[in-house]
Amino acid sequence: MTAKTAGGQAAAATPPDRDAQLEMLRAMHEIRFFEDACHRLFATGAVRGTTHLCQGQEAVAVGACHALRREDQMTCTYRGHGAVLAKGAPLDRSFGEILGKAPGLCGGKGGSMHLTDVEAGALGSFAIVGGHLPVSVGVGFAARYRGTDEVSICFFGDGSTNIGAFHESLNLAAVWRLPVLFVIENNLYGEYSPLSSTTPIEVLADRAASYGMPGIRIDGNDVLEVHATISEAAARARAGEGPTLIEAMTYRQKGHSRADPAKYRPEGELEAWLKRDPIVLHERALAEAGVPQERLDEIRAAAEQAVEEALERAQSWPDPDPETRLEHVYA
Amino acid sequence: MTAKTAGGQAAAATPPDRDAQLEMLRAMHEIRFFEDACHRLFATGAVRGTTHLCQGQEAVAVGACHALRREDQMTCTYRGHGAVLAKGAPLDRSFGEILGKAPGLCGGKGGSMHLTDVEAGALGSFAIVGGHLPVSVGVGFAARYRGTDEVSICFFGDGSTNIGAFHESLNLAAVWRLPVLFVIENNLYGEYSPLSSTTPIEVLADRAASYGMPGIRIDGNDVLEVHATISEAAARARAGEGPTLIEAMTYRQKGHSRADPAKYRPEGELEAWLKRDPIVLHERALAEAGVPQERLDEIRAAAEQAVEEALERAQSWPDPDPETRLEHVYA
Amino acid sequence: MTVVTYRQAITRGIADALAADDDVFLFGEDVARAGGAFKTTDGIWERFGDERVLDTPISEQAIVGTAIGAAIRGLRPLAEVMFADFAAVCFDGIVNELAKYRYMTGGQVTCPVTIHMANGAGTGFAAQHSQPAENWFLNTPGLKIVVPGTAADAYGLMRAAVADDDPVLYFEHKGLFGRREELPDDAPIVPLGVAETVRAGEHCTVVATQLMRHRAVEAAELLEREGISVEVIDPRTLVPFDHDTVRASVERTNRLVVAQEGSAGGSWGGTLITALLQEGFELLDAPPLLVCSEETPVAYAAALEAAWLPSVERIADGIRRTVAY
Amino acid sequence: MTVVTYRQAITRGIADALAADDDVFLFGEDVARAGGAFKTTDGIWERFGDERVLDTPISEQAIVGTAIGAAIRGLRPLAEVMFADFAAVCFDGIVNELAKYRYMTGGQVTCPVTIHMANGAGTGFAAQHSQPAENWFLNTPGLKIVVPGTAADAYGLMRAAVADDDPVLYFEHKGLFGRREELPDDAPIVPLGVAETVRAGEHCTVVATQLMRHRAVEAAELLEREGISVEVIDPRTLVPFDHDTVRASVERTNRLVVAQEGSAGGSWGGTLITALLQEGFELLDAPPLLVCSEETPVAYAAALEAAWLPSVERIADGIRRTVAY
Ligand SMILES: Cc1ncc(C[n+]2csc(CCOP(=O)(O)OP(=O)(O)O)c2C)c(N)n1
Ligand SMILES: Cc1ncc(C[n+]2csc(CCOP(=O)(O)OP(=O)(O)O)c2C)c(N)n1
Ligand SMILES: [Mg+2]
Ligand SMILES: [Mg+2]
Repeated sequence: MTAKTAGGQAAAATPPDRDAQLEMLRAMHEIRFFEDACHRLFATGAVRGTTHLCQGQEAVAVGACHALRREDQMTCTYRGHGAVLAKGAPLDRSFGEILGKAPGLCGGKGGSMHLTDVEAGALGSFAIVGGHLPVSVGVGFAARYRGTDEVSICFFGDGSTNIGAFHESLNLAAVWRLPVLFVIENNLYGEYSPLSSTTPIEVLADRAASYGMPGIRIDGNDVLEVHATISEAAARARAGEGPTLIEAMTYRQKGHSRADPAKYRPEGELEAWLKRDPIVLHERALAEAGVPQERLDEIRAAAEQAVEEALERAQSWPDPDPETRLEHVYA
Repeated sequence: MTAKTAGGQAAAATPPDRDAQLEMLRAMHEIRFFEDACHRLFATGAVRGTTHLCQGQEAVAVGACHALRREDQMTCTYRGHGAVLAKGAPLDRSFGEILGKAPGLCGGKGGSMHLTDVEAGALGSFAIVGGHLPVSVGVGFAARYRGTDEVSICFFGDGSTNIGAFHESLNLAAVWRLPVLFVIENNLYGEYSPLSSTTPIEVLADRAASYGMPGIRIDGNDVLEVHATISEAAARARAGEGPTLIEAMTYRQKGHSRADPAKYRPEGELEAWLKRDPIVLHERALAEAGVPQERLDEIRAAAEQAVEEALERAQSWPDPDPETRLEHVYA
Repeated sequence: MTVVTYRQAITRGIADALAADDDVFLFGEDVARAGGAFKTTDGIWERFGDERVLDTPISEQAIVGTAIGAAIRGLRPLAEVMFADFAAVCFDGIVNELAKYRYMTGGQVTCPVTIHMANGAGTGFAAQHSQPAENWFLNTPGLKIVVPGTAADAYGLMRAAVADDDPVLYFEHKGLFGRREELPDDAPIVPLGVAETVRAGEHCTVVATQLMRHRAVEAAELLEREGISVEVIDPRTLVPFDHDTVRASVERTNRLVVAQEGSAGGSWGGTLITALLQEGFELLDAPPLLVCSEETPVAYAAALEAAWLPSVERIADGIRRTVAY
Repeated sequence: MTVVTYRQAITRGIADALAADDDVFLFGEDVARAGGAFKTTDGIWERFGDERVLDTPISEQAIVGTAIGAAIRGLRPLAEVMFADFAAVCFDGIVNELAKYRYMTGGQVTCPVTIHMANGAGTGFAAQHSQPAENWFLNTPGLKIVVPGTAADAYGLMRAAVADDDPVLYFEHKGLFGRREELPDDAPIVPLGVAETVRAGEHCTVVATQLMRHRAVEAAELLEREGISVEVIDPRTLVPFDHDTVRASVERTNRLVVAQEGSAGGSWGGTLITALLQEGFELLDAPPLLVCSEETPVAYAAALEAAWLPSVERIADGIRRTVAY
């Protein structure tokens, strides 16, 4: 399904070894269990506000973040639990934030839409569509200015490619040849609207041509393909060859947000994509490559347990002291 | 110099007859004399604020507006004197507005950057880069909603193609297949910056591909080429085939605004473009087609006189009554 | 007379506005097929069809600009900007184009645009989805601003907004969507710029909108038991503002408290207090009090967010202090 | 001690900020090779080079976002947004991202971003290039706002802004660019949040910024001849606001006039008056007066624009009435 629409001819990266592949499986499982737990928390009203889950899209965040280094920097959207976890945020403090607990990643100030773990290079989850794209440009700029070879990666949705900030960000990153990877998680919908109703073209990676940057559409449910693509693009970025636009085709298996039953889906669409579930695909590939089923089951079970324990821990934590509401407005 | 980068294959329009071609010459002369007069007014400090002149770009506004009907609707920028006049605004009331006079087009409230003559279909000149592009989409929407076959045309500069509103406007016009003509007056600079320093691609018309609409680059100093291109695009728009992006290559012969001596120009650039002055080119073409020189001179002299008389008239007009400042905030 | 939610009153207002005038059309992100992110446009598309009810891309700048362009060509656009916070993304279109277009052209155009958007805190949406965004627009002459607090006002002000020849920003409060109220079948249009005296009283005038209006009433009821009689006024429209009603009330009570969601800086509460003082200084027997949010963004965690919103108790306390002054 | 223009003081502030800290970089539209649309960055690029002084495309959203991203990664971005009116185009970046980023993340990041922009009316630039845009930002906690009115403040506040760890919006007034003033070679940094008492007086406190500061001083001189002694205070910083200095002054004069460019709604003048009243009601022997612009956009024609800006005479008249009260 790889279709390189421009550029993208850097040297092939070395594929991840067996252990790294298993590690990616574990990471995807953790995200899946994490999101399933969030779904329960919100569906039962245990948590207020809203949440946007990413079941079905795990391979994008995991393939990408595992192709990068810890010191690379990532920004993402309200649908960012997966990306933040893949970048290395701890499960318990992530739950803690969503539960609005004092030891939550942001001390309870951010919530589900703003998970941030600067230590892990998860610089922020943004709730305004397009809001973080220019931020990711600045992150790339700082890397170059300071002479590091850090890469800035930025995840956003298909629908977000229609907002002005998308255009300005890609243009500026391209003029300045900054080390930024723009990753579209094309899950076919922006909220309840199918892409075709809001966008006059089909291949969003083609928009890269407006900025003279490589644009690549890939299978976002194939974690190894994501890994390979990001590795290549990151190598180009580190080499000073500028940004890349990557369109990862994927599917969100739940509704847009807590309240959405996703009735707008054409019949059979969900079922077809469930067959291409990224975890299922990766497990199958690993099994075919000779990993015994028990090992796979172990990984799954360990992930499930880790998530459960993290949730329990987070639930036991205290609420923030109301006085903390006055902190962190200014430095 | 015509390079159609996508689509743009509608039937050739009938070219304007001799009289229409002479009329375009007259119109270009009027704009040139008008702008020269503005230059004097501002350079000598007779008028405050600022002004942005379009000497050298007349063929774009004239070729385009003369290819359209009076009931077609136009929006433009602070560099819009030419477009507003080409659409049919009276010389004297246009001067009057720039001079801040009561009978000025906007009663003195708008000034040089906001010339507007709704009666002539000159819907407004906007001073925020990109601000009018979405407005032109709404104008196109209204035409279709009301079942007229009016076309909405929108002039803007090369530098403006980097702002978010450009992206959103072209995208929406394309999704809704609205009758909007987006005309880039590519005069090689945004303020003092050459395009190459702000834009990672060379052919701006290529950006049309992001919206699945035709993108055409033309010689914007050839009034007949502009006329033909706009005629075609307008026919497509009226037929319900949607918007077009037209990049007209041209050159501003003066500085960006009143204060700019344009020192950033590479040596010889201005001179080369002066040889391709749109009025000179059109006069030559008409002479070659057999129009006697005296006829051409007559047209020029008449235009000059009309402009001078208009300016004198406008200068004799009264300033607005200060009380009018409180009018027109609300309907 | 039927019982409806605030949300349903909005929907009815939109439907009746579309039915009343063919030049009205509704558009925005997911307003058509999905019936709106807050379900305020539920059933509208089914009734009025593709031509008059349109989904857009995620492009707020294009939405506002399209509204302006359509308006100056004779239509009455009703645009939805989902969360009022997103007005920041199209702020230029609203303050620089929409608000000034008529003025800059010396009256050549009118801009009968209505933009409705969901406002306010209290629902756990955190800092970027909870702002009382009406305050961003107070220093921009040319806009009208309405802030309905009841189903009747939600309906009546929607009708007035769409029928008005000027740009109107219509803020609906997320915390009120589920509130139930009786609404007559022939509910009236509520004219812009006319306050409602929600509750008569003698000792103090309290001015409040939306969520705070209801808390002010609760505070008033609480204080009644303490022998303090509170008049509650809901201005309903911030621009134009019904100064006469507030002034007439303060003439009797000689005390003014504004209960406001949102911090003090650049707010409508401060604007009101300043305006009242220009002519009515002598009316006041106590300092005019602004009960408002602290100068912080809105936090997510329930306890933090709750502390940001003036509570019934804080409002009551402000009134007590003002009356005791 | 040399005589410089307000414009040159800005330039010097920028140059010294770049010289003082390698983490500072300057960027914006035409700030590098062209030296800025207002020539406030003249010579900076020549001195500091391509890496630290960068021209951008016409993309204000990208400019603000880039500043944020660079700031959280340890740099001190100094961005230019040419006319303050264009802040509308990147309003989301400023109020939803920049202002709230630190708060939303529970203090994980700091945003030492300075955005400098040219503000204000009086120069014939018409409605979309003349606004006192500082008022758009008052209801957004998390931002600091400075409004220098003299060369010394232009210099000193620029230095303080860039050195500050929070986002600072720095508004320079277009009408003051040409003003000449002495500036010591080692001009001091002016701390944020400290007002200047420009002129001591006994009968009335006048608070004013930028263009109005100078008009207030003229009005005070005029009134001196009438025996009215006026104290003029320039807050210099709107957020944080030096309430102590104003309050201490009003404690002596018992009268307050705010002279403000821009209309009343949602303005800093109204915010100040409201704040003062919360604790200082008894200090006032006359109603606090807001002398400000009418509720219209800025018109182009000289006479119309002049009428919009409070004149020396209007300010003097306001003071007279306040003192005579
Ligand atoms: C500026 C802005 N407009 C609208 C929204 C409301 N909104 C939240 S998510 C969303 C859909 C985004 O779609 P897409 O970019 O495809 O991301 P996905 O949710 O599918 O991951 C919308 C419209 C918003 N948050 N910000
Ligand atoms: C949003 C915004 N940013 C910046 C400016 C300042 N500005 C005025 S004209 C201009 C250059 C525009 O270049 P281009 O689009 O090529 O048009 P031209 O002036 O060449 O006709 C700029 C940056 C503005 N008016 N609006
Ligand atoms: Mg999507
Ligand atoms: Mg140009």
